[in-house]
Amino acid sequence: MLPLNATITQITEESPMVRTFFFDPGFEGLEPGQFVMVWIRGVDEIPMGLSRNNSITVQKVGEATSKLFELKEGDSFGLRGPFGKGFTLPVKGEKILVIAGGVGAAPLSPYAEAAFVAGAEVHTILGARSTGDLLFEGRFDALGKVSVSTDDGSKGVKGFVTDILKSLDVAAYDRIAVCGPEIMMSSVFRLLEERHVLEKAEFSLHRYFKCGIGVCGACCIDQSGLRVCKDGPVFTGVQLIGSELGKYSRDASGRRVKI
Amino acid sequence: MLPLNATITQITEESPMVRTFFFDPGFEGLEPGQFVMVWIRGVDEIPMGLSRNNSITVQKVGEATSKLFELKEGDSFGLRGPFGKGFTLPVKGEKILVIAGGVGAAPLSPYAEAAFVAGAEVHTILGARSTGDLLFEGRFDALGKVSVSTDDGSKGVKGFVTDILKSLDVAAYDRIAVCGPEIMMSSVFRLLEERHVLEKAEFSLHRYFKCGIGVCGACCIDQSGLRVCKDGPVFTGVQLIGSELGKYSRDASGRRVKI
Amino acid sequence: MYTLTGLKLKNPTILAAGVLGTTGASLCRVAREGGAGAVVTKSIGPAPKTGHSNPSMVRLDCGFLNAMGLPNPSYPGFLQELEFAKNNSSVPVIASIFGGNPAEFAEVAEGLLSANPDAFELNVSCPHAEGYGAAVGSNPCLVEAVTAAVKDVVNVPVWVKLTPNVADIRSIGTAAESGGADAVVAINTLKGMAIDIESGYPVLGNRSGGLSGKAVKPVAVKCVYDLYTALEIPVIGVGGISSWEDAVEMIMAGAAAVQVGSAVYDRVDIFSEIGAGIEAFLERKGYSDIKKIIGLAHEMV
Amino acid sequence: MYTLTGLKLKNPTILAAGVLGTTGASLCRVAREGGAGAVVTKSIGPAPKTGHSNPSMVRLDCGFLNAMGLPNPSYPGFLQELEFAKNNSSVPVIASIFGGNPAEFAEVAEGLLSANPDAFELNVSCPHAEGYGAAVGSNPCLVEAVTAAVKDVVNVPVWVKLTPNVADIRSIGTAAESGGADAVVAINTLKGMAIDIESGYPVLGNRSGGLSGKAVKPVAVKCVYDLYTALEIPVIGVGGISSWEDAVEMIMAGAAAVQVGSAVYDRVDIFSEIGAGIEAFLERKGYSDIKKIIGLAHEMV
Ligand SMILES: Cc1cc2nc3c(=O)[nH]c(=O)nc-3n(C[C@H](O)[C@H](O)[C@H](O)COP(=O)(O)OP(=O)(O)OC[C@H]3O[C@@H](n4cnc5c(N)ncnc54)[C@H](O)[C@@H]3O)c2cc1C
Ligand SMILES: Cc1cc2nc3c(=O)[nH]c(=O)nc-3n(C[C@H](O)[C@H](O)[C@H](O)COP(=O)(O)OP(=O)(O)OC[C@H]3O[C@@H](n4cnc5c(N)ncnc54)[C@H](O)[C@@H]3O)c2cc1C
Ligand SMILES: Cc1cc2nc3c(=O)[nH]c(=O)nc-3n(C[C@H](O)[C@H](O)[C@H](O)COP(=O)(O)O)c2cc1C
Ligand SMILES: Cc1cc2nc3c(=O)[nH]c(=O)nc-3n(C[C@H](O)[C@H](O)[C@H](O)COP(=O)(O)O)c2cc1C
Ligand code: FES
Ligand code: FES
Repeated sequence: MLPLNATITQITEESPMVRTFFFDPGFEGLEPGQFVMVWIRGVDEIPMGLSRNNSITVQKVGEATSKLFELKEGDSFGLRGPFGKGFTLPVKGEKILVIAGGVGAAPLSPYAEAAFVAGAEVHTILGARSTGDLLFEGRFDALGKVSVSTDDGSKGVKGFVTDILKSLDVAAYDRIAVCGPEIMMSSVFRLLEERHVLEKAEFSLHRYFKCGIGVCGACCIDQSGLRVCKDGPVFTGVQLIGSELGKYSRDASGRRVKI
Repeated sequence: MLPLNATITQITEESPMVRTFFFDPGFEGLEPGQFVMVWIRGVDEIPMGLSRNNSITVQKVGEATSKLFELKEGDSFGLRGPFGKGFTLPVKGEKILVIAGGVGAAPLSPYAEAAFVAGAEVHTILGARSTGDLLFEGRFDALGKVSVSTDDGSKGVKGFVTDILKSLDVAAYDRIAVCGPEIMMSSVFRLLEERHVLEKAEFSLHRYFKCGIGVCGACCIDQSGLRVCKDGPVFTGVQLIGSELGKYSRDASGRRVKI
Repeated sequence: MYTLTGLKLKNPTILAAGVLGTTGASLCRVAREGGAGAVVTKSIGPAPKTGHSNPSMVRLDCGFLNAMGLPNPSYPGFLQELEFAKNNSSVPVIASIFGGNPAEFAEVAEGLLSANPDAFELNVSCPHAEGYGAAVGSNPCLVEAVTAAVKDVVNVPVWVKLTPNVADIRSIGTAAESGGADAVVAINTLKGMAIDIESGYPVLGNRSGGLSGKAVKPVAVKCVYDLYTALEIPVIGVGGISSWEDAVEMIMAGAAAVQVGSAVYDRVDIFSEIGAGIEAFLERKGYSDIKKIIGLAHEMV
Repeated sequence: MYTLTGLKLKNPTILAAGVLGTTGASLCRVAREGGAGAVVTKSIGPAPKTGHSNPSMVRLDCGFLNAMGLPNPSYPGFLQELEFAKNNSSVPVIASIFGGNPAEFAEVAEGLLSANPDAFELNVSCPHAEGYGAAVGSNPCLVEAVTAAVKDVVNVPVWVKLTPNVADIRSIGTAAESGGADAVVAINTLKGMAIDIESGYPVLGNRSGGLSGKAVKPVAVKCVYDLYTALEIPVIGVGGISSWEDAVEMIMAGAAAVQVGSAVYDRVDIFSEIGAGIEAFLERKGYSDIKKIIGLAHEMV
């Protein structure tokens, strides 16, 4: 489908470099973890996880995100989606561990909320560079226990989410959902692999997207050839065994780039 | 839609020049009076009224109908439809008059049957050149009274259907459905016009069809510009007041040809 | 009121050639009931033609395929239809004509002049009539000559209808403009074909034909967009328009008006619907005039 | 087993160029899970290209519009992907290549030879890459020269992929044949465009692009039909195939095999499905061999 016109209804500054854009119309029947293609007209179209059924939460990193940051309430952008496969929802009584690093908290927040509504017990590990960068701490707090790590130690454990994870009994959780910078995700992956719990873990990957709908092949990962945009972005740990995760990704030309 | 493949399951010789071709698959939810486009591959595609939800009844007149007559059970033709607007069904207790001339009986027979099933009282005037040409007399007989006319007097009234019609009290009928050669239909039309009952009469017209789906305009009638293939083939008497009926039609090139 | 090559249209939607245009009465109906701002006749030629054998038009999953084969009663035979249309419709009536060479085009145009068509549309683009249509329309020199020949004998606007079955439609549009065309119309149908797999027979009586309807809209939008950059004269957009959104898209690509053909399949009053939709869109977006959006896409960079 | 220009295919369905063909692993997946009889890589050129900015592909009501802009890591960058595909897939792997002139084509082909592609497919047909693709492919002389240049440096079959954006595709097909092509592939995408009416912006980052999917099938069938009459070498049909019925239609038009692109949107294993459907059709109709239906429509008169 062609991009729909989405009007910005509200902009929330989450941290100096991260803003949430609420838009109208929102989506119905969202699978938490799904993404949209956000078209900043005249500039670029980029993938963004949905942080709610009517919001995206964006870190300013380059041209398109900077242009997005120039938009005001009442402005609009184009929106295609939601696309891809989200996280698997727990059932009542299950215990889940949510591991979010940086803007990785964006797609995980609606997931944690949906899990809570489904009657699961939610424990979140939330990591960021510094206190001010912790994303959606309040939203996660409202759902259950939150363990915080910051690189600079300004809040919670000084270090990485893995430093918290190491000390947990991962066997106690029914599901583990992970999203964050790739370095972080691959550390988590290795740790969960060592503990033999990959089959209950899910990871949301980022790759360069062109079509976003599973046709062009730009986002395929090795060795499976799975498409991040359509077969993912959420993959089970088992799907990622022996994969390129943490090793390399491909740029817009298809060239391999070391992580 | 593209023509579907219809297999001839049975061929019935109705008279030397008229045969009924039963085909499979038949149609569901047919409106009696609707037509199909019958594609005799490699030859031509021609309109035919449906004489049942799985049969057409064809008079051999030219190239395509002759080729059709060469086909045997097990052979197949292409079929698009059903198309167009059929006759209006009566409701329980209504009295209807069916006026059928020649192969005009083909689309009228399922109509009379449906009317009968709906609980209407059916009176049929069936005309043909000669006894042997009377089409579906048995089907109409099973539904109610049948008045027969033949040009040569070999059965029933010697003369035309109008000779029977003249003697009837048309005011006694709730609906009148007419199909037959255009000369006959226009005589009936004039008679019903004189008796001021055109608003309860319906006529099924024949014109040269190309697309059969209301786009090309080949079948439009004067002065209304109505399309016989889509707005018809069944029109109310009122729709035909002041029309070209009985005066002229247009050939494949769009040239007017006197009736 | 909306002006196009001097013609006054009540809205920028026009019935496309060859669709419900065989009879004067039908053209009037499309104007009256359908709400079209103007109507174009079936393409008329120098001699009567019955056209290709049936099937001559089928509906596909996406769009329609047709090979009518330019059936027409010739210009003498069509005069009475054109007169009827002129006398009984309150909108401009454009005569679509075709021929195999400049002289034939001029002959047909002159032959129809007595019925006072409001404009002529030259069909140099039908993809399925040997020696006519696209056979003429893919040759820039011939297009220029045909256009000039008709311009020579008539005093009303001349539109030239282009085929998309060329490597670069701009060169053909430019040829029409050089020949004196008052507008170009793009596009006629795309060469296409369907085969009945049960029998192996091509479905159309003519074996192949022209694709129209939804399937061709992106191709038409691109052609209009390209022509808009290359020409000074107005471009009339046609191909796959079946909603006001489609019409607005075509206008933003550069169309000064739109024609609608296949979509009469859905409803004859599609013209009113599109006209009203465009009006409502302009109002909602605060555009004072349709001119504000003609070619708008070219400015958005 | 099915033989096409000497290549052995387990079924006559082939992954089309530029679709799921960026990585070796992805090509292997389409062969393994998807059931394709052969796979064609993304088109590879002489230098790395990131392609056009996004949106680079959108789905339409009918079909898809894309302007990827030939993104590719260049032939040195692609070697490891091609090697992976060759080593890990059990089906023929065809390298699609492009360049701006014969020398560049030859350079890219030679540069990939060490990975032993089973054939080369020359992309002289991409409609949205300036100086490449259709810019080459609408010029018969250039097509012949490009084909000959690649034939000179490789010993494997060379297929030439044609654009439908020409007045007569047969002349380009003939040029490819004269240049020594072992097969032609028809069609690449049709020039097309979509505009976002809310903003007036063309939707694609490149403004315009190429139409594929259901919308183009009738155009592709017609091109294949025409090429079959004009050429001695096999024609490989591509464009809008998303079911076994579509594939049979294309084969009856004259295709010796089919490629499938956009329809992977629906499911990656569309190839198995089409392959099985063709088999079942041949069986039901009592055709001993697929060869019996290749070009069948030409015989039905
Ligand atoms: C499934 C998915 C979900 C994402 N969710 C979020 C989110 O919720 N919040 C958030 O802030 N970011 C998210 N991202 C990352 C976001 O897409 C990039 O930050 C954004 O594209 C940067 O665009 P830019 O023009 O500002 O940067 P540029 O200057 O163009 O590039 C900076 C980097 O951004 C990435 N990038 C650029 N274009 C694309 C593209 N088309 N596809 C993928 N990556 C690209 C590349 O890694 C590139 O090196 C997500 C990415 C993916 C794949
Ligand atoms: C709505 C409708 C329903 C019909 N129902 C029946 C029916 O139930 N039984 C029946 O026997 N006949 C029916 N006809 C008439 C039938 O279509 C013609 O007899 C048939 O087309 C003759 O084809 P031909 O090739 O044998 O004759 P040709 O030699 O081609 O022509 C003989 C005459 O048949 C008519 N005809 C030919 N082609 C067409 C066409 N494409 N569209 C309309 N008329 C054409 C013309 O009047 C022509 O002069 C119907 C016609 C219409 C319009
Ligand atoms: C049944 C039919 C007949 C047509 N006949 C003509 C014609 O006579 N002259 C002409 O210039 N175009 C003719 N066309 C082309 C249309 O005018 C129009 O250019 C094309 O169908 C694309 O528009 P659409 O998608 O709205 O139908 C015909 C199209 C159809 C579908
Ligand atoms: C996303 C996308 C990328 C494409 N890239 C290429 C390419 O690199 N080289 C090429 O020759 N064709 C390319 N094509 C064209 C396809 O190979 C194919 O010819 C066309 O899409 C029609 O087939 P389809 O309708 O099955 O998709 C691409 C098509 C799509 C949709
Ligand atoms: S971005 Fe095109 S397949 Fe994923
Ligand atoms: S036959 Fe084409 S409109 Fe009726």
